[in-house]
Amino acid sequence: MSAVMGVSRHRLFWPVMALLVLLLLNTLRAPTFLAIEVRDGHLFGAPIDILRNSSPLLLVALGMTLVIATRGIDLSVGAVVAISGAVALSFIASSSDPGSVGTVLVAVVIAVVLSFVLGSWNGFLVSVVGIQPIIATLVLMTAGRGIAMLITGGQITTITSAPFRTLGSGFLLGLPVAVLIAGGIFALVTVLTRRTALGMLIEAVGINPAASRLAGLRSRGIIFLVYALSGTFAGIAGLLISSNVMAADANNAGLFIELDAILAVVIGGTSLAGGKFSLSGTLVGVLVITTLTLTVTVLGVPPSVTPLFKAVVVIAVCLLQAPVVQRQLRARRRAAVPAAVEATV
Amino acid sequence: MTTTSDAPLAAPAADPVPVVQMSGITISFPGVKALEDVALTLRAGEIHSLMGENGAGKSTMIKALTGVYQVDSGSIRVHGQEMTFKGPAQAQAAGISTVYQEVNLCENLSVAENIMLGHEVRRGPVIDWRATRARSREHLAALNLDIDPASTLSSHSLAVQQLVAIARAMTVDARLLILDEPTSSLDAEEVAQLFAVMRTLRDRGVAILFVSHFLEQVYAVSDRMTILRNGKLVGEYRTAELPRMQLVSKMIGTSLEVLEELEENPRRSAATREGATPYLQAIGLGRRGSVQPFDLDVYPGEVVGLAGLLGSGRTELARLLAGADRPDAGEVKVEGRPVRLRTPRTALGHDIAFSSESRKTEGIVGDLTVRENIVLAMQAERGWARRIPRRQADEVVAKYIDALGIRPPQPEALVRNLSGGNQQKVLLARWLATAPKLLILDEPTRGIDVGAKAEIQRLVAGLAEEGMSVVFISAELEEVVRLSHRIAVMRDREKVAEIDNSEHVTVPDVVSLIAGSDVHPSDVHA
Amino acid sequence: MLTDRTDPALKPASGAVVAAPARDRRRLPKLDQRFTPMLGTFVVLIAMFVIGGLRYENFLSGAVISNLFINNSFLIVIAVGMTFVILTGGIDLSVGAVAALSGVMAAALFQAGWPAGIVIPLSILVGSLLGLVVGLMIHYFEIQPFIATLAAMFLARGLCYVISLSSIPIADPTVVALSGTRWVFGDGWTLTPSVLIALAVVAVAVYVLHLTRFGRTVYAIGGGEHSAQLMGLPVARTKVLVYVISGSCAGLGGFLFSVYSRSGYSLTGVGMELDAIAAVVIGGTLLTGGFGFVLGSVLGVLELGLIQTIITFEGTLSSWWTRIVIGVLLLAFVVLQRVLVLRRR
Amino acid sequence: ACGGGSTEPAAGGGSAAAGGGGGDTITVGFSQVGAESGWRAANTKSIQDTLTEENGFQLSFSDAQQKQENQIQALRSYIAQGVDVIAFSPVVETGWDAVLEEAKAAEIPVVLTDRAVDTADESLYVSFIGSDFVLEGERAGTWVSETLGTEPINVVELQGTTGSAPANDRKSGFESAIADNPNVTVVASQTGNFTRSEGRTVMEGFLQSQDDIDVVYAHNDDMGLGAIEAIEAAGLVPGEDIKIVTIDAVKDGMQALADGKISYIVECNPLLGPDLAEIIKSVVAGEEVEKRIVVEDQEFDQEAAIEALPTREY
Ligand SMILES: Nc1ncnc2c1ncn2[C@@H]1O[C@H](COP(=O)(O)OP(=O)(O)OP(=O)(O)O)[C@@H](O)[C@H]1O
Ligand SMILES: Nc1ncnc2c1ncn2[C@@H]1O[C@H](COP(=O)(O)OP(=O)(O)OP(=O)(O)O)[C@@H](O)[C@H]1O
Ligand SMILES: [Mg+2]
Ligand SMILES: [Mg+2]
Repeated sequence: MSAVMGVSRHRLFWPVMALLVLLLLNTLRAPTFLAIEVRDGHLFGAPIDILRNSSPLLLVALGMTLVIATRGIDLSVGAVVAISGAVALSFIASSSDPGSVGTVLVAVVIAVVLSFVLGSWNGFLVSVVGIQPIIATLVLMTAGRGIAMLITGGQITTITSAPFRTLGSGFLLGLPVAVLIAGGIFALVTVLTRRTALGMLIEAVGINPAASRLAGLRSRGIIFLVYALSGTFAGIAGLLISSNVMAADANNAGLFIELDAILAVVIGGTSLAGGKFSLSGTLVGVLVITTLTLTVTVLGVPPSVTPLFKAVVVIAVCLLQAPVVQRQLRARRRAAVPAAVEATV
Repeated sequence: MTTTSDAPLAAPAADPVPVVQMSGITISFPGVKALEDVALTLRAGEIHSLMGENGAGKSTMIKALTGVYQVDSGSIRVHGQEMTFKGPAQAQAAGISTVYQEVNLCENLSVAENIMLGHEVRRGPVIDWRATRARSREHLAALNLDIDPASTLSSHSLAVQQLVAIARAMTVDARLLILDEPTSSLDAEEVAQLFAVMRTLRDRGVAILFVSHFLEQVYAVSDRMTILRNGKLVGEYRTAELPRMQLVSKMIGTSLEVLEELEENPRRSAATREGATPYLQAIGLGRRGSVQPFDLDVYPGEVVGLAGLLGSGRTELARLLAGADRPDAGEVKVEGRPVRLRTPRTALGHDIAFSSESRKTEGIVGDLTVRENIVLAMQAERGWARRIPRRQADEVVAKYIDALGIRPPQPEALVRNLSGGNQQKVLLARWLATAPKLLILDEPTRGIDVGAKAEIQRLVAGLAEEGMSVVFISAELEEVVRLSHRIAVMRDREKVAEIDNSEHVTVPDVVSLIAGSDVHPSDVHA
Repeated sequence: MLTDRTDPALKPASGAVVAAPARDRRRLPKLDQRFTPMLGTFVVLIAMFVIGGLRYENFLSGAVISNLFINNSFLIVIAVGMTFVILTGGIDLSVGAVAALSGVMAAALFQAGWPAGIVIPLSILVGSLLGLVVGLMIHYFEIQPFIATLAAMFLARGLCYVISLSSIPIADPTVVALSGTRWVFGDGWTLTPSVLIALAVVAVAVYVLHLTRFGRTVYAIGGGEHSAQLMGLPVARTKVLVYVISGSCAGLGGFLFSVYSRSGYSLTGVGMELDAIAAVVIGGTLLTGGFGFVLGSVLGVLELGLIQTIITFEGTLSSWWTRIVIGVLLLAFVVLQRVLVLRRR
Repeated sequence: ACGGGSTEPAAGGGSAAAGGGGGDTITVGFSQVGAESGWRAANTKSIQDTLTEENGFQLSFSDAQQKQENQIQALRSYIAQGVDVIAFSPVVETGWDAVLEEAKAAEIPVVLTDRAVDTADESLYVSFIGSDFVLEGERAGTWVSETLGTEPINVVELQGTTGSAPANDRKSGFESAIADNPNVTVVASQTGNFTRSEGRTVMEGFLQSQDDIDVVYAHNDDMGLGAIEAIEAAGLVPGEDIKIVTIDAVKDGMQALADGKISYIVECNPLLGPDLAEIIKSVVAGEEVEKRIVVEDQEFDQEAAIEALPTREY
């Protein structure tokens, strides 16, 4: 009993519940929804789809979590996604041997380095020039898609390159490569922030910048770093997204991904006011959002009410997490427990 | 020592209906029972002190009364009527005006607005700014404060902000005025002014609840006191009938050692400096609009006190030494080598630690735990990549929680939830943990109870003995004189004198220097 | 110059008690500091006019300046509401969708033959109502503004789709009159009812923010919600009202837009929230709350409009260069403003 | 005033020449919707490449970034600049009367491209060149109904951006074409926002929730291409297990059609430049022009695609 109550008090209880409810809804509609089968040595099924589709969003949301923890926000991730895909695919398309591993590797490196540079640019504007994050990243958000279009000439660049396809659609050890990449980076960031002191320093800067400065933190460096990381992760996400469809769409790749990422971060319990952050929370938030997207299709929600449906789910998850509601629920449970005990006697 | 003074008072003789009567108050926070069955009675025309160590529950009691916290059980009667306030606004409407412990004003607004917010003079629905400002000026004048009401609050030092908060509390025609540590950063003159105002109000029939860790002040101003210990009620006493020693023993709950220590604390005399290189040497260091260029040497093992009036520039001087502000003139030498202290980080790199006077805005990182707050500066020095191993951190944290008596002694508690005094101790621990060679302490004893204050003073003395240099700022001149080897006197943002401390130097000497009259020329290097 | 009279910090208080000379020396730059960001915006705006005037023919004309107001009247109204929200440290992402909802609803009701006397108030009220819901969610359920308003954005957009998927023309005589009326003063200087309404809203906002207790409470909350609460200010009511104001402004803005375009369409105002936020922030308001002025936001809107005008006058930019140039101009504006602010400090 | 070359040597071209005008060149102001898709980019390119100075045009181009207010502002600016002809692709169908009246008052003829405007007064524009979205949907529907609808089939629909004119029209056109064939049922319909990645995600959802899908009808090639990825990932063969019908006929789509992955494409031709140039010339010459010019849209099956592919421009 107390174990159950302990679980229900956990920070992530309600987001996880939301995820389970969505999965349940899907299973009710399509009974084989949760089934995972092995086809040609790969795992296959809706849960795998969810994981694979979550990968790019997870990457973007990871960077966003760190940025938000420092009280910032990064609106430019969508543009970076577009640029990264555009650069990689243009490079591969123009190379003499699009199918070779070497070409793809070079393209990936170029794209990731460029994304790092773009992230650093944001970091520079925020930490050195001192522009408010929302405006600083708005600059790249606006200009970025233009740059991506400039690279692709406004067209959708399409390629056929088996190694590149592997990134988004390939399998390794039965699991999608994209999931392995995102999972690996997730683990890396977790280690980076929790096994070193970086996490704590980021939180300190986010909670009280003035105190952190006096405590000797190099807050500029830290802020710079989180934006650089955010850009880099967005770039990798861009590679996954473009590999997914084997095309670089400068206009639509990663469109509104910043909103989804922020939403995921917040559903995961990280406050937009900065400070304490939770990477596992972000992971759950991302899964909720991807599952929600799939649910809309599976349930056959008409497009015209899709936004309404999303709004209702988001509001429900947030309301359940609200402190007021939590207190109420707890009080009710407390009242209910003695009664239950009496009944068993 | 008579038995009557020791025993709680019998039923109050005077006013049959107290202004406020709280009884059976219990409040718990997750993990802490902050108050347990506490009673408090406040009568019209009386100044009542609420006494207790850091974390005893004084501020919580006040917040329970004003509706910031909801009580778990207990009753609050205002003028005999049972009341539950849902928030400070309701308490204010019922005639209870409060100055909370941490200055809770809006730094972005002007002084006048901070005083008058919610009570602005209006003509119809429109605020009459001229009248509002005039009114605020009156309230400031009552406290002898002549600052421009139109200036932004953040441009004033903490002490001024505290006075502004008090002025705000006076705008309401209150029947009960609550002052939670209003004097912690005021100097003697301001305190006297405040007490005069308090007495006037008392004579007008206002009930006043006063919290302070300065025993002199409590004895000087209050008629009655209620003592709390560990969230429990010890008793209510008439001030005149309770000797200090007993008060302290009731607050602490054990022997009187601490207070004795406080009294016998050794008088510092000038250390031998011949041939030694100063650890830190400031030459013509200054910053336009903030501090006039000054020279200052701090030798190893020396405590240098900074004395001066409110706003005389002590904080600004300290900030220049700590790299918190950038000087625009002069140079700094550390161990004889010229250095540039561009940021607190570089200062820390030269083993210079600085504890700021504003613990809320520049000190604690509220949402981090006690452990994290203590190791923060240490960690900053090591860089992010090399995390302090858990075991080492635990050791350091345990050591300082123990040494400074941080309560609750839980490393995982959020600093935000600690009482004010305990937050200050956490900050001290943070700096001590970096093992600095020069420790700059700006009002380190602000809001700290007698026991802990003695503890900190002893600590500072001990550290100096071990060879650490200390720059010590305090609004309490006694403390400065007692602890320092040398005292630098500030006036109008300028270092005006420097005295070698000795048996002959007294507080009045320093005061006269601050005031600008002359003293024994032999002790002064102006 | 309403503020001149109303803001205490603006005038060197003549009757003030004499302060120490040392303090006086510091106070002068201090006083300006709150206005420097806004002044910065203003200076940059003027500079752009001058440069534009030198570069393009007919740029410095009454027509261009009038059009700047006419084309942006709805955005001015929305930015005013946004300013209230941001001053308290919040944010409102729903304004674009609410504006669309207001417009679509108005168009649908006009189509159904309802009279203007009912439709116009209704279209504003629908915004107020959504704002109220958002405000309650934020204050009583402690949901972060970003998320609450994001949910409201989905909700409003969803309602738009439910009302109509395609755009609805408005033939109501009142609206036609409103959109057709133009008062021309000599050389191209033009005024429209929408501009008048927008300016009236600005005037009312300045009045409310600087001359009423409610307005000062808004600033106090931005300075520190907790402090404001302890000071006994009506924080709850003010916070909720601020979102009601923003919602109402979005409603009115949406109606003005439907007047401007004589139609209602569910896809209007996508991204308008970002424009509004950008305008407010460019106008010198801090996203953390407590600092800023409505007039700054108006300047911010004009600045964004001016960027668009310059792009149009340039006339040779391809689609992607348009975006890049907008980004670069935005950057130039904010960096220049930042430099001006730093300089004055 | 125009500062001339002294201040901005690089910028001398555009506006100065526009102002100087005269002669044989026709000044045209063109306001594009935005750059939201590859189709749009091809459309823009076609117009910019046709209305060149060699061909006797002076083009002033602006991108409204899908905002009606930007577009209205651009049109006003063209009116102020006194161009010879205004052309634009309206972001929305409604709300143009006021600005078009201004153009009419200034005696500047207006040509619409790609999308129509909804107005009571048809004299506000001289001509509308563009495809008929409803017709495109109908043609796709007719093909499905006639070729595949001989036995009961389940169709899933990938819609364009909710609320956009092409999405609305292509949906209704398709529906009306299959209305009398009881064999054809649309079992699921969801928006893929005209993009490949959303097309893929939505198709994945369809594959999970629908047991038996025979045909995918996508409102554009990109969503169809995304669906192909999803179908292949599910271990099915596009074109055989599931047939795909799309609209647009961009190069990538044609390639997929040639490869047999897509079964049928209805063209929506973005190359409006030449037609537009012709119309403008006639208008300026004072000739009578047709009010509605429907662009020649073709339909492609695999053979036609293989044939057309080598010469495909976009
Ligand atoms: N919001 C809170 N959450 C958890 N614990 C709290 C909270 N507020 C206060 N406490 C705890 O309640 C106890 C009483 O604190 P309180 O602030 O009343 O002490 P105090 O007597 O005012 O001390 P000081 O003299 O240091 O100001 C402390 O142990 C403190 O940590
Ligand atoms: N940024 C500023 N602008 C204008 N005046 C300021 C500013 N900062 C401080 N002051 C004023 O300068 C004076 C000196 O402040 P400082 O904090 O150095 O004094 P102090 O000697 O440390 O006194 P205390 O800390 O006891 O108030 C104060 O009166 C304060 O009001
Ligand atoms: Mg306290
Ligand atoms: Mg000080």
